[in-house]
Amino acid sequence: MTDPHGHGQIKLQYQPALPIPNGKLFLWLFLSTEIMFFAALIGVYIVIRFGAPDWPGPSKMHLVELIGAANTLVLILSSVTVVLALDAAQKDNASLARLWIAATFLLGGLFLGIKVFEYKSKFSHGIYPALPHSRMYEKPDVYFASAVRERLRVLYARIDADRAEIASKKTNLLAGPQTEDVQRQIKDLDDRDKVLADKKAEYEQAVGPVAGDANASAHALMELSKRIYPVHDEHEKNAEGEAEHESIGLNDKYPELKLPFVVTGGNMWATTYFTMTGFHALHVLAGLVAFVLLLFKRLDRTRAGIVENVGLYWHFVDLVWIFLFPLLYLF
Amino acid sequence: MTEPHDTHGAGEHAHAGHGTTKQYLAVCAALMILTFVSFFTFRLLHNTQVQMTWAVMMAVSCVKALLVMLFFMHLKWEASWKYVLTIPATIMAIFLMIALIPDIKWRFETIAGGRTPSEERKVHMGYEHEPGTPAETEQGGGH
Amino acid sequence: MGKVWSLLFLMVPVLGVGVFLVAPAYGHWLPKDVSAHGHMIDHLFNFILWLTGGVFVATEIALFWFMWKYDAKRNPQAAKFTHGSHNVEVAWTLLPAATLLFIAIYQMNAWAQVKIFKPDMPATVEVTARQFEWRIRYPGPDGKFDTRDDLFTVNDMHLPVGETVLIDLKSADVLHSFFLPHMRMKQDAVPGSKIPMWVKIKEEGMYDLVCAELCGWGHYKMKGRVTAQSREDFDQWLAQLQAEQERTQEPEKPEE
Amino acid sequence: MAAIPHAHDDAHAHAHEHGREMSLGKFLTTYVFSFDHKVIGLQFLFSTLIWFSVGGLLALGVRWQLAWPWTKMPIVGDLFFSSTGGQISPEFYTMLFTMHASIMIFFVIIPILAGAFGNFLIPLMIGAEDMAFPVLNMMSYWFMWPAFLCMIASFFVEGGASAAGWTGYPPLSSVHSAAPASHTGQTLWVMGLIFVGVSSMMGSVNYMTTIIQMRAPGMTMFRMPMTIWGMFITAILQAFALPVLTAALFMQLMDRTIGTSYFIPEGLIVNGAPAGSGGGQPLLWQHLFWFYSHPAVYIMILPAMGMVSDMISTFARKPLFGYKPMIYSIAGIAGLGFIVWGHHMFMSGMSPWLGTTFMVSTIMIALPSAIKVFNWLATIWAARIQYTTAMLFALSFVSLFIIGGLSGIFMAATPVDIFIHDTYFIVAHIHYVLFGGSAMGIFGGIYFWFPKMFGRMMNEFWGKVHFFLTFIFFNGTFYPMHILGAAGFPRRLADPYHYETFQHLLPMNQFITVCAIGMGASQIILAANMIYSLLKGPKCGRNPWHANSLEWTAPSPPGHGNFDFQPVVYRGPYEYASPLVDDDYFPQTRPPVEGEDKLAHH
Repeated sequence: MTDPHGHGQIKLQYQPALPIPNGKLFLWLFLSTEIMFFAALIGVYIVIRFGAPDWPGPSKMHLVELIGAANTLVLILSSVTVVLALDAAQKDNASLARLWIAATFLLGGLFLGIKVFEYKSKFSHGIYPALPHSRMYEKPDVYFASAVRERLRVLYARIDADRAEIASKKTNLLAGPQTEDVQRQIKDLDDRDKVLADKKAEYEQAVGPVAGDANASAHALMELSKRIYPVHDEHEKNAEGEAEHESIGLNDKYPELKLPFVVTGGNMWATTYFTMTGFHALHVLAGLVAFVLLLFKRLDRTRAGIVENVGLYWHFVDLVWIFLFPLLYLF
Repeated sequence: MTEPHDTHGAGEHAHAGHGTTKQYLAVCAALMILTFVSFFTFRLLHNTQVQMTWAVMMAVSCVKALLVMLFFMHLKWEASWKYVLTIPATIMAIFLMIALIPDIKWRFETIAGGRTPSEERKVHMGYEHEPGTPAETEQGGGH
Repeated sequence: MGKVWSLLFLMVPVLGVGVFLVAPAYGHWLPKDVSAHGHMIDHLFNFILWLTGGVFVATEIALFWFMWKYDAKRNPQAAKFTHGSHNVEVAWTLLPAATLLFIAIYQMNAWAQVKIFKPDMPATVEVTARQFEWRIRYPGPDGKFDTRDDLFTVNDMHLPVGETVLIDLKSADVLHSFFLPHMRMKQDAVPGSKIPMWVKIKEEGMYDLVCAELCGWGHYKMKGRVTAQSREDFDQWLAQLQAEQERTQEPEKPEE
Repeated sequence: MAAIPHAHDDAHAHAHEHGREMSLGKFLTTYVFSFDHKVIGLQFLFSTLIWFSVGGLLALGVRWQLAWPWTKMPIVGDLFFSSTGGQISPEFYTMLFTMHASIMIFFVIIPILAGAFGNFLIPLMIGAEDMAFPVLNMMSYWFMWPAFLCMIASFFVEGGASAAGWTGYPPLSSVHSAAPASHTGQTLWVMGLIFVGVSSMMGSVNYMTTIIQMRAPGMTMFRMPMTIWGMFITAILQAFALPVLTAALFMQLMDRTIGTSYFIPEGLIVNGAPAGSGGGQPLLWQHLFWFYSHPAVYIMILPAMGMVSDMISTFARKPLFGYKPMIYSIAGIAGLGFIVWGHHMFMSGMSPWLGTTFMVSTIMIALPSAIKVFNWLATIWAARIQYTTAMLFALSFVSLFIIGGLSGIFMAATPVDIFIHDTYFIVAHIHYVLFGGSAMGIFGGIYFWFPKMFGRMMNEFWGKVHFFLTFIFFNGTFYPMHILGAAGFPRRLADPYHYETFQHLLPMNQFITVCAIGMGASQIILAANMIYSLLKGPKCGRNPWHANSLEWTAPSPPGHGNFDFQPVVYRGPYEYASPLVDDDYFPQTRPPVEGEDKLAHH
């Protein structure tokens, strides 16, 4: 450190207890705190997961185990590249080290990319960390029923508004001179009106009267939910084979419907899933930032310490994922 | 940029405290195989022997974590300080998770009052008929 | 000045013990115990009080005496150059350790009696705490909860004396705590769970039911009342409650 | 090797004074965004002392309501409650005690011990020029500021500041409709605590690295002063416990903002409205919270214990009795501290079997504390006590900590806890430990190290007046609370006299409030003394107390880089009254004398 006061300052000597640089010690201590952070998250997950009366399996939540496994492989590969970068830096091969760091950065980016893809597929099915964004309800109760009714009301109101607009356009056209062009336009409008009317009828038929019935029983509402978003008990799936995966719900058939549905334990599943993978992804992101900073430096032997520290951090991120993958995807 | 450090023997063999590229690749291969082991355990056994798959997967994860720590994080080659830093952290982390587990037991025994979780859920579904719900508490003292 | 300061420190044990001697005479003490198990808790309280009181007086007097005697101004002797004594350390480690272990084991039975060994009987009453009142439910003539003839009151709990009663505690919203100072009972009410409590009241009377866990702005006014009465009076009160309820309440929806 | 300076060597003391004219940029880097551990320590000191006064005023508000319920509250009543004739609202009362505890714990005691004294003393006492990571150190202070701002802002948002108790138990704290203050105020409270956590985490990792790696030659682990041991073990506690609280706080933040329900159980109806999607467990928060907050109690006392050990040994002019057992008992407290958190939850609805387990571990944690008290007493036995203000505060620490420690045994006893849980007995206990213990240690530390911090002595006479009044009023305030607790007087009630059972306790509460006001007023003496001595106090040399440890060999105040010579350590820090030397002290840096190795214990 420079001395701003200008008078000579002696360089003090120390007697370190451990034969490692301060930076590396700091990193290990920091990782200890990180371990406790993730231990708390995983501990909470375990309590909630095994304390829950019901817990949806991965397939119910559109979680593809294969993608998770692929992501694990990506992270493992990135761990190898970063350790090779360190190797190169220690051998003073700066350009090779930079190459490996770049590879690590790309692999980390790929991991995040896959994560984003997974998140998007959850969102597209209406699975968000929690209500009110999430369209999942815990049980087929009055709140679920009213949410369905509210959603249908909005949908129908939109269709009705569109049809009213079409009707007023048609009235305008009928009032004017009936040229061939106008005739064709009126026919067009009629067709569109018919499509909309058919669609509404189709929705009404598909959803059925249950949604409109204030006194619907829990059982009927559960059946409705299954029509909207088919869920299978693990045992059912076992008995009837994997084919059940393919069954299509209303939300899949008509993506514009976005109707609420019931998955017991679904919201707690989503909460823990998004929290744990989210905090992990933040750590990945922090690692990527560190890699970018490294790429601007000449990674020769003098900087091997920095590469080692960033690498240690990155391995820790890998380590966390090694536990998250089975806990979230395979439990 | 010049290469001032070339004289320091850049091409020398790896540090005594580090593995060789070959070792790293072998560890990488082992990690990948282990990943597939847990994946196929899930695919083949999860529907019939749930507890078994959980045990297998946790064991596999621990082995993987150990491999990463030993080889990638170079703990295999470090001096004995590694024990001072890693063992307390590991013990504390495991202890925290274990310490939270009685909560699960508590929930099953006391909340559910001996009922199975699915029976408990039925009680919740009929919740509207218990006191403290909006229908019955209009005259309540809350503001 | 050393004398002044030592005397100031002497005031701590003197007044400290004095306060504890005088306070009970003015009623500033444990409220009257009316439960069958309360004597165990009071005994433990007094036992620990005497034990810690002894340690308190001994250590504080030692502190005073050393301060008084070893004042640099008045004490020509050089300080004793010692870094400690192994034997003394071992002695004052083992002695408190044994005492503490004794305290730990000595109290286990009382805890088990009050909180662990739940009597095998149906609940007499169910209490549901909510912001900011106690909703009390009796099973009615059929002896079962969740049926049409359940009896409800608010903040007014009646219990028979001379017999063990089982109380189920629930909460509808946030945490509350069911605190009966005269019966040495306290239990947090946790939403989403039903927690059993049991008590045998010895004396008739009216007692305060206090909420002892912060439950919001109205925490202070969440006051209930427990009326302990003989079995006959209790049954009569229940019958009266039932009659009132049938007259005023519309019939409840049948259970699913 | 540089020469070892004499104790009263004033020649170097002013060598490091800064130039008179200073540009703005230089001013900023020297006093505001400084990397120097001493400046950061003083920044922590002054920030926390300001918060101390805020927290104290909040406490006086609580006391006013308890002594004269529903009467016109001075100042506050006129400002905010003129429509009700100055009578405060119960919401406001709830907020008062919540913010009092939150501020005192998270913004005063923890940062003043670890942040102020830790920062200032660690490098000086181990012979380092600065912390291992000065930039990180600066950030750890500046991360306190978002927390400060969150807390200040929370007083002005709609609904007021957090009012869910400093423990923030859900569902009260995580459901918006549960209380008026459960809106923005509670969110800001959670965010503030997250920032404090990040700050402490940075600090703790930095302290550990510094203490492990940057000790002067000869300064072995078992030659470190107790203050450093206290700080070191505190840093370890923070590193392991704090991340758990941070995780829990993030979960509560998510419960509050994006609608998750980690701590909100199924089917909750609050104020007639369903809350969250349910499925969580309220007790989970309590487990996670106390997993941090019980060790936090030790985070709040271990450094003070270390500082008090140093002061007692210095002014008793006698080696600390049982140095190693003292260290082992600190370590024992820290280790046991992780497995006793359940004693806060005996009544929480946790399994009573678990209660028994936690009871045993809790009772056993009294053991290391007892060992420490005996050792302090043995240190002043056959000593030559100098009654300085710092010594008086240190001795009062011992005297009051005995009470705080012994009253803990009542709570650890599960059956007794049934009665005294959530009564004023708990309030008495926590204040005897945190005020009678930590705060007295802090006051002592201020009087003791003030000369080193600013190069000027504090006024001893007014220091003793301050001590006398604080000691009297402190006991007057908190000792009767034991009696209140024995009478079952519950805490956190805006109007306990609502219950017939507690009506006769009103006069005693009025007595307590009068003492509390006296105690608060006495602190003005401290503030005045500090400000006056800062400007006009007599200049002091390097070692005004004739103490042994390393910081007293540096100039007062120490310049940049702390030491103007290379410190080398030859012995432990408590060699007072050694027969080997003529002085009654024997600094750690003085070269060995003949026959020392025969006498050496460490």
